Amino acid sequence: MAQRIDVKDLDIYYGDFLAVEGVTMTIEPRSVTAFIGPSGCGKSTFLRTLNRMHEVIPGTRVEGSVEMEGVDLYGPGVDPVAVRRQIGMVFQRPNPFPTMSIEENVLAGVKLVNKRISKSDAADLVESSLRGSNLWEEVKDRLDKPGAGLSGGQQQRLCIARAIAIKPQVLLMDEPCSALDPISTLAIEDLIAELKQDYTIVIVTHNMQQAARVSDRTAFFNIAGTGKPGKLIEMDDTSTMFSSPTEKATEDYISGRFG
Amino acid sequence: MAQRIDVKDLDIYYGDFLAVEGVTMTIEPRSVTAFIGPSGCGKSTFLRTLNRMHEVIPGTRVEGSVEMEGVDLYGPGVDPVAVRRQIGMVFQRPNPFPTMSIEENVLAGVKLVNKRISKSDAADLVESSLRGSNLWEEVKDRLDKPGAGLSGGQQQRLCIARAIAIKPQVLLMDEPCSALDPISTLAIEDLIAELKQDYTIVIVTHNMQQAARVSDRTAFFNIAGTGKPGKLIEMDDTSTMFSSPTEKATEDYISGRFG
Amino acid sequence: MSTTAPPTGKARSRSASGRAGDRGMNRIFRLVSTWSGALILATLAAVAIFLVLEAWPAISLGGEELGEQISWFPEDTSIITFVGPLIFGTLLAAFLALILATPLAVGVALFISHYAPRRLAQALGYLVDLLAAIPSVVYGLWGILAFAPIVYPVWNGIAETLGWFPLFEGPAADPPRVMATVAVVLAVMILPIITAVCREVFLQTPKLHEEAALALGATRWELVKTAVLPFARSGIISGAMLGLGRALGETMAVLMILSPGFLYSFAIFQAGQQQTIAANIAAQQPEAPPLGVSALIATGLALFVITMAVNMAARAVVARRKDFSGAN
Amino acid sequence: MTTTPDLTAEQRTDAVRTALAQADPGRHRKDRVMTVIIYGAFVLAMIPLVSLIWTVLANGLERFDWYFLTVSMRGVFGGMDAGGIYHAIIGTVEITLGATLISVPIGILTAIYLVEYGGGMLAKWVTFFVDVMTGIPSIVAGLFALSLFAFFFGPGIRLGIMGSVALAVLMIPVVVRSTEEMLKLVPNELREASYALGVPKWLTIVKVVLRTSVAGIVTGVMLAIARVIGETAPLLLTVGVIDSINYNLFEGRMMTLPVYVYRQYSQGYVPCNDPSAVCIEDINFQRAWAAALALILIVMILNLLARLISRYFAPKLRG
Amino acid sequence: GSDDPVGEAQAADGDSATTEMSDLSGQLNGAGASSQEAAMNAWRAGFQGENPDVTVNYDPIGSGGGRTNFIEGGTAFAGSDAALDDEELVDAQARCLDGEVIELPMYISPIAVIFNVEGVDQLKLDPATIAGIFNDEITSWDDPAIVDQNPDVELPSEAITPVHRSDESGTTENFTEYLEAAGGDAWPHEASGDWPTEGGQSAQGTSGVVQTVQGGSGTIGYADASQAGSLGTAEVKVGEEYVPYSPEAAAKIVDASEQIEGRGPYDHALELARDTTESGAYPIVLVSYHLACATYEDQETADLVKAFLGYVASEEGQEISSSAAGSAPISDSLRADATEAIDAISAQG
Ligand SMILES: Nc1ncnc2c1ncn2[C@@H]1O[C@H](COP(=O)(O)OP(=O)(O)OP(=O)(O)O)[C@@H](O)[C@H]1O
Ligand SMILES: Nc1ncnc2c1ncn2[C@@H]1O[C@H](COP(=O)(O)OP(=O)(O)OP(=O)(O)O)[C@@H](O)[C@H]1O
Ligand SMILES: [Mg+2]
Ligand SMILES: [Mg+2]
Repeated sequence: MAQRIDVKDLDIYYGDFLAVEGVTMTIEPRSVTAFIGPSGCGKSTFLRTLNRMHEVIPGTRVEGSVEMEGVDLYGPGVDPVAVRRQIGMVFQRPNPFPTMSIEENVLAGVKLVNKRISKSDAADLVESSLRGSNLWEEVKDRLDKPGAGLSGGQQQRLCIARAIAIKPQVLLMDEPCSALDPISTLAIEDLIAELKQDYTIVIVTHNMQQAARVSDRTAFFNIAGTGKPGKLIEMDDTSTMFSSPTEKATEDYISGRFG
Repeated sequence: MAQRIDVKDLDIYYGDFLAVEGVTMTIEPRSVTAFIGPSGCGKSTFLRTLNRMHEVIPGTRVEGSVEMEGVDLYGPGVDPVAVRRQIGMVFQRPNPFPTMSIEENVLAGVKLVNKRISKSDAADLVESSLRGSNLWEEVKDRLDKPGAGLSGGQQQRLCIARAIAIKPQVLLMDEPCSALDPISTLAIEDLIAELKQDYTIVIVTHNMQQAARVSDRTAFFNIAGTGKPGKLIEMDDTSTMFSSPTEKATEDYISGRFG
Repeated sequence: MSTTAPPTGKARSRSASGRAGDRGMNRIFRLVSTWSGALILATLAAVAIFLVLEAWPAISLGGEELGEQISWFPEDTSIITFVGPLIFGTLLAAFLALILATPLAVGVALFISHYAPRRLAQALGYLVDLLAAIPSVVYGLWGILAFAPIVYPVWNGIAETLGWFPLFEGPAADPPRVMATVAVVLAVMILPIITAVCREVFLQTPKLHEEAALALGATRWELVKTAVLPFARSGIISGAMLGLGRALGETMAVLMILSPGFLYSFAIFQAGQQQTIAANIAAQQPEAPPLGVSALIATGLALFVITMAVNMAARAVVARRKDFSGAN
Repeated sequence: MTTTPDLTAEQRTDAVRTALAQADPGRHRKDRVMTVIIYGAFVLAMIPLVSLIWTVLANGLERFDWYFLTVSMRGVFGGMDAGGIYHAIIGTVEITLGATLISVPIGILTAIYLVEYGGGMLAKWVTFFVDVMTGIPSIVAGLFALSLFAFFFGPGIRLGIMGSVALAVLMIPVVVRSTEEMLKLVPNELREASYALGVPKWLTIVKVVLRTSVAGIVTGVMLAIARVIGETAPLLLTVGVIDSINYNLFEGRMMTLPVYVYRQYSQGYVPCNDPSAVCIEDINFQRAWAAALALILIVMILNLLARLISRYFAPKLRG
Repeated sequence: GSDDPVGEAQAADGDSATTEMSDLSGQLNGAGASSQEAAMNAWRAGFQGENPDVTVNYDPIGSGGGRTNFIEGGTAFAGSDAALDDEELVDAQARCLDGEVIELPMYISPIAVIFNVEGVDQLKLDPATIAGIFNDEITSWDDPAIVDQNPDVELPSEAITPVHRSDESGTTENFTEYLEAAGGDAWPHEASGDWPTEGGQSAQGTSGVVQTVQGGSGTIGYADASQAGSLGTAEVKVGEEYVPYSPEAAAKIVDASEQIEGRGPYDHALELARDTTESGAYPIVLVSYHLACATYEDQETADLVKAFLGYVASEEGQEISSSAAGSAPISDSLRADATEAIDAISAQG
């Protein structure tokens, strides 16, 4: 249920603007990989190329390859829609569908493929997904209430439930806690620790402590200045990165002495 | 240029809902006071009663007293508009006026109330305010460009410049860094350290490290559960609060073991 | 800046109360805008009172008397039976137009917001806004001089093949000055209006939700179905209502195109079957005796009430699922 | 997807490859079908609209020249190859302007009341009745203005300003509605920023809220104008018909373009019995089309103007 | 902008002597029948050409509206396709400061029976057939009733689509009066300004009817002859002969008609002899009146009305309307009556 991703020499463009340059990295299955780096260095941009969400913005393109278990995601015969079903995504701001109930939100992705899912299967899936995202106990009595009525942290966990309901291989998270209070953040962090049993997880975060707490490996991105492309500076085991990074820039950033 | 605020037995209501109950505290001049506490405990609500911004929301009211140098801000004959000119405010999300240039934004507090100000006075005020918010060097060549064109951190500093341009006694900040990246956050924190020479500063933050870094005194608010009023649990020197808080709840919250 | 704050609170609080001038302006501004709102109520009340007063003679008099004094007033009927077919015709025209225009408008709006290349989309946006502002008399002119002359074979074809269906009962009238033609022209007229509203709403679909759908592996159509359309539901309804409102009240286009009749008839390909309230007022008002004008205004009152009811119904529909609306 | 962990690398690759290939042809077919339908809807909708513009252009351009725009119809009759729409342009512009001057202040102030002050019962009623007002049929508005003025100035009165009043009744709700939407779009943060600077509420409204939303408001007003500028029925009733130039909104009849179009259309063909004189049989239709073209052009210019103005005032986000 | 679209040349074309003489100025407002619109345009143009400082306005709002406006004092004169009825006459006298009301049949226009049948450009019809067609009794063009009268014409076996006016109008009133008077049993309805039967094709205004007839096939309608355009027009049986419409033929029936008695010295309301058998008279005519007062409150209005109606009744006036609107010039005897009435117009006290 979890797959490895290999990125080779990836350049990412917005139109003519080279936003991220020459990234090569391997993302291990059943582990949490954190991306850190200053704002604008291309963390989100890079993350979004991993499930071809990048393409949604007109005029964008990539060079290089992103392989999942040896299959190039950008190769011929690969359907971006299918890619996104294999590689799920959770966004910075919780975004449950406002017109749907909690239950419908969880099933939103499943219903796209399997319209005629039986009632009991659906109920099982809702329960397992919500349990998986540690939300079941809080919402089991109000599954038919609008998802937008939950608190921010609950909404974010609902989005995670929605993402794992379609049983992806990989889960990408772009600053999933930055809009949440500390308690909700803690809940999400705990959840991530559980989810990595089953999924390959990639998380972007601004919060160094968070990266240190949740991730197994950490990648540090940096940017030389506005208009310059972002680059992967260094990637290593999290403990190594935070105790003895190879690069000076990494150390500066982690210790808050940056800039 | 800085004044002391004494709050006595303050209850704050949204309509019938008691949001904050029985707060008594003293805010010292020329110091930074930080408010911490879980989401929904009423930090913002309480902060906004300090300059009567609370009243902007219909149906709200307070009981108790907020005194600035002995004058009850809620007493008869006190004009809320005048209160707000004495006690400035900076918000969570940077909110420069989108129709105005950088310069006009800084002067907004002066110009919007129909005050006439000579060209050279205006230029001086713009420069001193922008210097005061550490933004002068970055924007001095493009004062006539739209304020919304700046980066997030710059916009927030522009908002601070705008707030200090009307020379308030007190500056209230509601999570001023939560929408910013670490580098911009650092810049704002530095700025706060400078500003406290001249102003009484109150800052709400979710980030414990930030509270520890910037504040002289810290107040911890807590809430017993949804629908219950928020309360001030404990207030003390920041070093004391973070090393040996009196209350168990404070310790739990600060150490992240909350809930 | 010269106003340094006074050192003590006492002095300051005095200066604060000295700002009574601002309070004065605040008050004046608030009152002026409140009065404006009240003025609208007054205007509307005036219109309503005027309508009722002017319509009263016709409403209060018996049908016999009306029939005697007004040549076109059907004999042995009351004002109710007179206005009935007109209401029927008005609703028929408006709903046919709405049924034709709404799906098309949603399609066009989707095309502009989610399918067309961006450049083209912007140009099309301008075009649609422009078309929404074309005066109805021009649509009437086009309808009668350009559209009606060519549409007979189509109506005839439909009437011959689908004539068993009451709506399409033949024989199709030639020239086709019939309800079907009117409905198409009205649909063409309200299409840009509905499109403009829908497009705005579609464009406002939060990126957040669109990306959520895409990240779940939605195709473009599924994206539209899960994120865009549910979000835009109330917008589509209000756009349709705006169009319906215009179709209900449209005078000139109907006046110029339709061969009127006063029947409860669904036959939209036959001439002389239906008439709309607004067109009837415009047609009969010039020659009408005072009591006739009064009867016409009574029908205007009915139109007013219909539009009001439609508006309220639409509001109710929008409000019912407010919890689930995307507006928060 | 079920992959057992103890698969070889090739097996995993194959599994992934099949998973990533177009998994569900049914969904893709549906997607394509919907794409075709939506393109089709667009094309279908464009046919009549393009035909409309084409018809107006084709029929209107013939007579549409400087002479036509700058003369009135005074002294023109029968099939004479003469006459223009200057008087109608003047009438349309002045009457619409009058309506705008009446409805815009009321409309904007009401919207301000609803968004910035409202909340009570009055606001509920106003909101509701503004909706109701959008439903006033235009001809009823005309009848209303007619009897209002007849009440004060006696019967038979025909003034340009009466038309303005009738149009204003139609315009006000549109202005209120669009302004309301625009004011609601102004983020509360800006209001709070202004209050926090010690700016009184009314100045906040005038200098921050209105200033920020002025682009949208202008667009809304322009669209409201475009909406009423083509009204025919109420003007026919209230303003009368004239073929000379009248600049005075407060005295005498005026001509407007939509009425002109309708009157020309109504007059139909001209009998050309006298072979010696210049006589164009369908002159009235020619004039109707050319005037319709002029009307569309005016509406178009207003639209463009609205866009320019709103671009000029729009909040600037880039340096 | 220019208020002189026709240019100097046209003004000079007219009688330059009158141009110099005119010292009239002001604005004269009238309203009423739209049937007169084309003629009125011509009269106003001609009159304004001679009196450059005068503006005459005419709102073609319809006869009923015109009469109402006139009675209420909103306009100085009115055009109406029907004479005032008794009740209105009383009100009108009050409006004329208890003076005399002037009603002059200044616009006499034949109503043509127009048709659009492929391959047919001549049609002879007797009143009963016309009535049968418009009463939906005769429904096919090859109906024996039509074929018998038109032995030389090849009539298709196509359905007849009669087209009538959808709005209340003087044209309809005159047409149905004719059908009632001449159609006999074939026309069971009463004469009325409003079409008496339900359903069928109808259209707003004369031009609407003309267009509808033109736009369909197998259509037949009635319309002010001046707007018939290129459509075929039927010859109507009067006595023993078929008479095509013409202004002269229309004028004949007016001369053959009698004035209604007892309505005041200047009231020339007519009782048209629809069922005339006089040779060469065309019986389906529309007579449209000008309504004015013998006494006005102020001198200016009185002068303007007097001058304008004088122009309309003059030979020149009748000629210009005849060429612009295809109406029949009034006879000299009628002009004499009219002149007498117009001369009586004056201001109060
Ligand atoms: N839609 C877009 N079009 C053009 N350029 C873009 C777009 N989105 C991002 N960029 C640019 O790409 C670069 C990388 O942006 P990105 O959002 O990936 O950074 P980030 O590391 O995620 O920053 P943050 O920490 O603020 O989220 C930036 O220079 C940004 O300006
Ligand atoms: N406008 C309002 N109307 C009614 N209740 C409100 C309003 N704003 C806040 N509240 C309630 O008042 C309480 C305190 O809210 P407040 O925003 O002050 O909390 P906070 O400590 O600032 O939280 P956060 O850390 O999320 O900003 C909460 O229960 C909240 O639901
Ligand atoms: Mg990012
Ligand atoms: Mg807060």
